[in-house]
Amino acid sequence: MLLVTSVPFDMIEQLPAIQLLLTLLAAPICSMLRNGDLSWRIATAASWASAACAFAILHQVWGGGSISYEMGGWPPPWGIEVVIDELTAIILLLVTLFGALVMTALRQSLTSIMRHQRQSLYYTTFLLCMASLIGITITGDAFNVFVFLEISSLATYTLIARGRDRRALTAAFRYLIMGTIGATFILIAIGFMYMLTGTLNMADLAERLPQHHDNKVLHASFAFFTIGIAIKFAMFPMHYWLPNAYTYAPKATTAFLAATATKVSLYVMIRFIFDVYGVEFAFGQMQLGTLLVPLSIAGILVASLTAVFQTDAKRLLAWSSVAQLGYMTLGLALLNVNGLTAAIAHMFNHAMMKAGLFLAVATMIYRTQTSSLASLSGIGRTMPWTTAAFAILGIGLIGVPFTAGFISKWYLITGALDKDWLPVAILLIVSSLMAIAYIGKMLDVMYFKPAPAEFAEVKEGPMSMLIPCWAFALLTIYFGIDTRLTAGLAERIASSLLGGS
Amino acid sequence: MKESTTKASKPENTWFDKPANVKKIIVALFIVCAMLMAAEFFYHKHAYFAAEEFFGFYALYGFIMCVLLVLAAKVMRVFLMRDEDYYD
Amino acid sequence: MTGILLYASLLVPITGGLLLVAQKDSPNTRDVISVVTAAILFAIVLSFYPAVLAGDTPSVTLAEPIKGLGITFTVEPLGLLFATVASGLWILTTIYAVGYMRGANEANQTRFFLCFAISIAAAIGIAFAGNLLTLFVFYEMLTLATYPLVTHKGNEDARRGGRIYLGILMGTSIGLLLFAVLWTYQIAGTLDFTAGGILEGKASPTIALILLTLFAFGTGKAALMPFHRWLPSAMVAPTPVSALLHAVAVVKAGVFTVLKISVYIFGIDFIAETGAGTIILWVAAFTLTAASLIALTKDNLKARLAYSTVGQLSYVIVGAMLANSAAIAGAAMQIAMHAMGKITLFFCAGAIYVAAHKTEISQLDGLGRRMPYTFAAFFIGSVSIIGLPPLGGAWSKWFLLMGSADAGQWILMGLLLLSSLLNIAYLMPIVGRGFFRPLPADEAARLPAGTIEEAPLNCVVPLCLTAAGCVALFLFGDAIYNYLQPILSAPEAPAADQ
Amino acid sequence: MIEGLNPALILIAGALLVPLIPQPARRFYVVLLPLVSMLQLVMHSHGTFAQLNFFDLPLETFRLDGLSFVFSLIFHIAAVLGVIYAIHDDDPIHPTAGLVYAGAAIGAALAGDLLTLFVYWELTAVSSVFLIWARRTESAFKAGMRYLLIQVGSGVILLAGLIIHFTESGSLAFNAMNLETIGGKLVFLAFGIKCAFPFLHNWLQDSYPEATASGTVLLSAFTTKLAVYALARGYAGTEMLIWIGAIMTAFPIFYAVIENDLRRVLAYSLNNQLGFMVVAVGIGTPLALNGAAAHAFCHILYKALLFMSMGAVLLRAGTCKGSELGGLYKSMPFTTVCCIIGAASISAFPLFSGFVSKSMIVSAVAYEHLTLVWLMLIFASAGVFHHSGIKIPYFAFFAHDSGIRCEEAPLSMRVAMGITAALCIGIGVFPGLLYAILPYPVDYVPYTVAHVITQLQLLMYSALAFTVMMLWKIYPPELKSVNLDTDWFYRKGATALLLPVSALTARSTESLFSLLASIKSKFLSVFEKTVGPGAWLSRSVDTAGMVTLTMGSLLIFLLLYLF
Repeated sequence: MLLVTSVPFDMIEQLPAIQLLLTLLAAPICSMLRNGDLSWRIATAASWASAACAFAILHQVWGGGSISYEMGGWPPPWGIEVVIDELTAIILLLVTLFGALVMTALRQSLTSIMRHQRQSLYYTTFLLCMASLIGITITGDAFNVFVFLEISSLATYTLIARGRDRRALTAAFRYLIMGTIGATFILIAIGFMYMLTGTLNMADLAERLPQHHDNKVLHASFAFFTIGIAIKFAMFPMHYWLPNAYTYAPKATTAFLAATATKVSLYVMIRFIFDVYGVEFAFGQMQLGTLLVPLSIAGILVASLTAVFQTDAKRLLAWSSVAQLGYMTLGLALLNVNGLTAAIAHMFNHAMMKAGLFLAVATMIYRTQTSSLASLSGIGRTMPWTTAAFAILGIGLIGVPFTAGFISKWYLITGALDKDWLPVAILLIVSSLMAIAYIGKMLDVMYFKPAPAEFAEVKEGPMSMLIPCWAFALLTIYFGIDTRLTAGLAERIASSLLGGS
Repeated sequence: MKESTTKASKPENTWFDKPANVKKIIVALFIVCAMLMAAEFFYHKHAYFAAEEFFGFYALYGFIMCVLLVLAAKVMRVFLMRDEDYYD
Repeated sequence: MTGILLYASLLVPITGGLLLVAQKDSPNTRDVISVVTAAILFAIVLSFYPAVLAGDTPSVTLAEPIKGLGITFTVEPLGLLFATVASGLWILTTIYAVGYMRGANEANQTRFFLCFAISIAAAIGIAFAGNLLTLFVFYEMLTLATYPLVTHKGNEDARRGGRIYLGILMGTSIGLLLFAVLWTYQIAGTLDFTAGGILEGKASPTIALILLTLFAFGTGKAALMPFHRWLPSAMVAPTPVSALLHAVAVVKAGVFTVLKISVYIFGIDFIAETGAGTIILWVAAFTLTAASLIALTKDNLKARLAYSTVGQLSYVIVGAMLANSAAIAGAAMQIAMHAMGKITLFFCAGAIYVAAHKTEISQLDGLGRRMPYTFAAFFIGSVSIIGLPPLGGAWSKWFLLMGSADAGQWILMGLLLLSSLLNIAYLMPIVGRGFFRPLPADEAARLPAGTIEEAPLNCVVPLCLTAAGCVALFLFGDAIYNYLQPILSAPEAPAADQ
Repeated sequence: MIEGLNPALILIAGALLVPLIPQPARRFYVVLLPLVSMLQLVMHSHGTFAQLNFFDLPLETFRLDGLSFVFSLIFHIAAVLGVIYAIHDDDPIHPTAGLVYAGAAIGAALAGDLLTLFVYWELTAVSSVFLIWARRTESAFKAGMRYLLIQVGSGVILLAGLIIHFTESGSLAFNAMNLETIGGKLVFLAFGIKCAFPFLHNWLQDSYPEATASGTVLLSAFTTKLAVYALARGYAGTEMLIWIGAIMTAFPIFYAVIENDLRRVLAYSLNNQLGFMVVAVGIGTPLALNGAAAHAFCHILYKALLFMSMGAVLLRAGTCKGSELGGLYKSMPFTTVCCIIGAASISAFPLFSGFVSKSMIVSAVAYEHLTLVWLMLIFASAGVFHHSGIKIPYFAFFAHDSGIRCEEAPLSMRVAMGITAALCIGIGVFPGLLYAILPYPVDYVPYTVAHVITQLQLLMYSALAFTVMMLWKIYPPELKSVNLDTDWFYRKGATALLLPVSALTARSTESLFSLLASIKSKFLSVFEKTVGPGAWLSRSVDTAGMVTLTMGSLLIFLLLYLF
């Protein structure tokens, strides 16, 4: 975090805004350029710059500090407040860093399917999506959350619809409908709260809501919010949009979506539950846990099992995402330090691993033009580096030690044991075995099945894609060993979230 | 088997091959036995068991027990004898 | 200094592995690097002895991925013993493997030696693990690093073997071992290997029984029935792999894990008081009998040796579960003794394959006179495995019997003795056939009587050395016993270790 | 002479070098080696040496006293004779295995503690099996396996016994033990197996005749006599031994009469001779123990001589079956003479070695007034003459001429037989030489008029019985056959049990594994129906469906929260 030391102090406070503006401004520039290559350069530079900002922010808030900044200088509750604490910082890092990595790989991936002009538009949408995700993360205003959520959703529909497969359109349409319903529910929830308190600032809401805890309107608001956000992060059984959307989204886009969109939605959920509704209300009065735990476990088991039977690489990984989101919500519902640590750390770790996996698959598809498992047979011999990266990431997803996945799983099971939920711990172990099954199935195909004749001569993926893939893979190992940034930070966040309630 | 092993084409006539000589040996054995029985009169037995004092005990015991031994063994053959390749 | 050496013990094999990949185009340089790396590692491991003999336990922490739980390396007597066995035999195996791989014209030799090096690093990591988490981490690493070795041939057989291998080892370790580790952590609040254990007073006898059962089954590498099937399946690997990994590093890592958990997590006294080992004790007793019986039915030499290994591993488990000082001494010794004996047998099996292309026992008639050194070594290794003096294997059996007598386990004692006889029944015919049956007519016609046709020297010399090692282990049995004293007497004087 | 150096170690270490030494040097080396170690033994002072502290256990690896001296001396003599006998054979397996075997037996005899005893005990088993396998026939191979299993079985029982003995008594010293404890009983059983107690005896008759010509000579010397030594050391005066011994003397001779393989006949008579020693050990008086030691000493020599002569027959005539032999005195006169000397010795003719030792035992029994035992021993004495003294030489060398014409035994064999025969006669004529080295002071006079006459009466009248029965054709003819004995139980019974059991174990673990696999695939097929591609849980849901699902969820939540 050398960068920060050379930046004047007052600039640090501006960093969140700078970050948001960087991406927001780069977007229209890209759209005007109409030159795919140049747009890519700008978009990549912007995303890396905002990743750098995220690092700087994280450094600033490291150890419990927080940044509060009023947009346009108006103090809350009237102005729009930007609030950055450790949780925000790590989500920001997640969005921008993994976004930037995917962006880096994107050019090669797109040139094969789009003309230049289209490409610049694509980068624009991508940047917009990223910007809105940043916005959701940093804002301290409930309504802004909705606004950015909508922007991000719209951008996402567009990204998905770009897929070459005609089914991409249907997938995008379904996502659009579901996303809209979700957003509407959230809007309704926020509206109810505004009705009760007359404020949209989250800090103020937190202050005023406790007096309305017995108010049915607040209860209804909570119900709408829960369902709305559950759709957004594809909680079982509201997950049906996700497999298709991820499967048909073009190329590396899936990597970005899988890494960021659902995680940010989950972040919103955590924010609202802990900082707006309050833990006491959500879990005590509203019994959120009794709904969340069974649904999470069902999601984990059903989705993992489903993944085992998939015959398409992307669809398999998509189902695995549904299961992995179950881990996060389960961790959340455990409502103890270890569980919450697991949830937060796994948001980061899973984003990293799943982005890497989708990227590796995208690299394979770049060469083979298909994502069906059968056509990836024997690719371990023709594309050894890509497959090796895929293998490392896959092993991470299983939760083998020395990988990031192990760390989050460790905390999650410890959390379950802390609660004396032995059966839950056992089910988590069982689901790990399922993860072995579906990852093992893919590796088995890639390494041991003979390559189909038409792909026998496939070349190794391009460097521009390979390097990000390996970056994800190496990060997976790094965060399996040095966990100060993930589990360490997450544990502090968890304690403060729980301690604050 | 060893190359040096051969079958004799005709029996050689050595001393033992003559039945008369064999008879001589048998007769000699009878004589020795008779003399040993006679010896019973000429020495003092330091007996530890009552049976020992019986006249010609060792000789008779040896003879009878050997006959019984062989007879018993013949009976055992009925029950115990098997073909040479029984265990193969 | 010891800290640096501890890291070095892990890094040396990996660095060596990477160096040899860089040298993949000149096989001679590559193979020299392999041998030199092995020798350096062995020297490093030996350098820990002065400190450990002085009662010291040097320790370093690499990282702390989970709060309060580091990737920690600690050198203690038991681990050092295992590390010595693994690294020492690695030198011989490397020399042997060079001869074997070239003799058998195996493909992908560079990948082979790389994975080999990583496996050894993992085994050293297991040996020096300072807590259960570290141990688990390297345990999994060992599974993964050896998988490419098992599937080395790349054919359908190798794939099937590999699938069973990975399926059982990963399945048990994640399904049972990890769970037991987490549960232990939850109960004890720590996972450090501590003299006298960490569970005493914290776990009820029932929970201790369940936990220890989970641990033992979870350690699939210990090959307790019914999780033994990976071991025969892994025999599709080239013989040096079977020799080092499936006679020494991998399987010993498994039983070593169980032993270490018994001694340092449960504590010998705690197991003895609570009877936590009861279930596993009888599972192990069953395994060692049944495996010997199955070995009798196998005509494939490596398959028979694999089942023999399954049985012999259970001796260690039996020792760990009996949990008295004689039994623990026996278990620890069995790790070394069986390693030396079994690696000899596998070396011989490989030498037979390289020199005569024979894999089935029924084809070995008369081969002993053509390969006298190999078969003599096989004889010595067999006698050691059976547990007869004057070879090392006798001492481990001696202490295990002492241990079962101390525990009043008469039936177990009977089973151990019966197993020795079964070992004779499946091992000695191989020697007998080799030396004393006539060569098949066509072979006899091909070569004049008295011709010696051994495998290359790289193969024959290591197997003679390990056979000599079996004898040496008999003579130095006392030294090993004295060396093990600290762990055996630790429970009586736990204060000394605080 | 090096003080404290165990001659067994010289022998074992030296033996391992044998295969490395080229011929003809090897011929001299193998004879010299046991002579050197014998010199070490004879020159060494008595006492306990080479004490070790192994595993915190005090071990006495080298204890030389009266009892162990006699046994280790005769083991050395047997080793020298055994290797001389086999010099004509270039196969290094004989001298190597044979000398290791001899060394192990000597080491065991010199062991002062049970652990050392166990170590050498097992070594005798492992080394001696090669002497059987060296025959290189299918049946020798199998017999060797059986032999090894039983010998090691004795070893592991010894191991169990000594461990239990140790836990019971805290001591490993190999001194007098008793049958009161489990440990003591197990050790006794272990000794009993090697000593071929009744019903535990059949390994002997099973394996010795399968060994090579030279192998059997060595085998006959060590294992069983080591067991006698061990019994004399540990269980002298145990009454049970008297009865065990008495039965041992009597019942093998019935088998010997109807056995066809002459080396097996000798094995039965070996069993019978052991019985005398066991009886003596059971009596346990100094005279009896002297008798046991002396008889072991003589027995090793004459039994070796008999096996040597039969080995020569086997080598030259290619068979040892009574039904195929006869008239060999014409081809092998020297061997015939030696065989007769051996036969006379085993039958205890006056002036032959057996007489001076066996009469000690019989006298010891007489002094204790054990009538029944005495009668059995007398019977056995007559019986042994009957089958070893008469049957062996008669059927091999005389009887009906089989027509086999072969060479006389090779020079090495003749030399060995000659020396052994000379020793048999020498001891018979000068018993004082033997009596001088016995463990206890001897004031026994074998050559009294009564002894000589009664013994001659016994022998001559049993010869008479033989002659009469031959003349009357009552004597059972030599038939190509085997006779059932206790080996049936492990040759038929155990095989019938072990093979199916191991096959069953293999099959059942295999089917357990495939059961698991089939359960797995059952589960998979169930899951495939629920979550497999296109199944109801995993198929793509259309927009309407998704919306319905969402609305449903919302409704449930609202209902839950609002009411």
